[in-house]
Amino acid sequence: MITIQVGEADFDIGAETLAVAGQGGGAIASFVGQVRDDGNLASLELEHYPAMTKKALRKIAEAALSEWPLHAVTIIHRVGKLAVGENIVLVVTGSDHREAAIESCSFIMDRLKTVAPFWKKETRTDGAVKWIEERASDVEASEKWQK
Amino acid sequence: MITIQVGEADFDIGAETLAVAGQGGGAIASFVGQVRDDGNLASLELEHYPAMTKKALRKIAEAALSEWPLHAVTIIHRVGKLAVGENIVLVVTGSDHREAAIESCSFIMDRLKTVAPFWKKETRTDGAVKWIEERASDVEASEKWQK
Amino acid sequence: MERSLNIIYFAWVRERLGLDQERVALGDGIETISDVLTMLADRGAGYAEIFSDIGKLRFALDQDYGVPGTAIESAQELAIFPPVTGG
Amino acid sequence: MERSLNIIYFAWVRERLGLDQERVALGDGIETISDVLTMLADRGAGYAEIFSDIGKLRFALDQDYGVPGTAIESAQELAIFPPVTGG
Repeated sequence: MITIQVGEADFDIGAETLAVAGQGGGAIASFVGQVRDDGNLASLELEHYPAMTKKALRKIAEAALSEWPLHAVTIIHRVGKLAVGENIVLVVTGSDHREAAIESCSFIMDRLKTVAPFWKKETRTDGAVKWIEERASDVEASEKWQK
Repeated sequence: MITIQVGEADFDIGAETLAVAGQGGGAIASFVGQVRDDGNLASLELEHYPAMTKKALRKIAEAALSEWPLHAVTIIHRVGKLAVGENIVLVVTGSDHREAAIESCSFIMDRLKTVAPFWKKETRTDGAVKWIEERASDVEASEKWQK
Repeated sequence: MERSLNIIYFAWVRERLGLDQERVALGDGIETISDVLTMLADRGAGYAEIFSDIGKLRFALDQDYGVPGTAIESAQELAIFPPVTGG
Repeated sequence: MERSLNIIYFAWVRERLGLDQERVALGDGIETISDVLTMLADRGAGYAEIFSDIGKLRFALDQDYGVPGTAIESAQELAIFPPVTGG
């Protein structure tokens, strides 16, 4: 079962994890990304491409399901203005096997970072505003799965 | 910060994840292992070596902290009699980087499976009782981190 | 009937253009994403600056990723944006 | 003063012995975990069956893993158990 959510609302990590667990298997991996306080970050604004976002996330989930024996995949990504410490993204995967759950969770995050149409704009505590640039390490992490 | 818990009590996945997130970083990985319903399993009984268990888990957490840049590691493992679908183990790791969080979570689970003094006895729906045997795949998974 | 295409911009592309979307007519010879970019760059300084350095841009045609050489064919929507940075 | 050691058993080792721990005196020449196992195996059929196939057993001396060759020295507790299966 694939669950995709994109919106301004926050998510409940425990509830989403248990929902995936409820689909069977006994191995559930999750990843949560939050707005990281790096000292002078005030807030983050997440823009996305509404007509494409869910479709792109679903494709990533389907790719994971075709590669690993999974019972369920949940991807939730927030958009809009987010303060330091707020949740941004949640990925949960459920399988009979821990390797499959953990690897597919890692795969989904790596692909999401380079394929899902989201853009982050950061506002610093001094008021400076900047669009975050693509990181080479994210591109490499995403490409390694295509080997 | 290292948090180790061993006991009969269940754990709250969401609360434990947020506690790790609260220690800083923005990348939180978790793994939950549950009693898997494989068709005719009635229950599982977890025995452990009380004087050694927490020490062994703490060593694994410390090894993870020395290998990856982590803000927090939580390992919770239940003992006693557990029904199908119940939580057994929770590992949560927090870092600035998703690779560090996910890899260290995977490392901790692999090491825990082969080093932490727990033993599982399963009771089948027909009443048959059997101690679970070590799996070669778990030994291999644990050894790969020593390369 | 004249072919037309809805172009939609995101992130700094949208901000620098001051425009989130526009409908453009596709003249003869405009067959690929690259052709559309050249057409946009020809509009003047602001556009030229953004659309001539295509290494910094990514594209989606009807919500599927494309490359400069991808043919427009009967697509209705071309999205132009910087590399994505979600997650 | 006679040396002694507390031996503690887990999982099927404990069940098959019907015993979760016992205190044993260490005679002269009992220096390693392997020596203790030989001494236990010599006790008779039930013990021999369990303690002679040491490939199926794991050991901890004062709560740290040891191997058959590990010296007992001044350790107080030897745990003998099957390979672990938690997680």
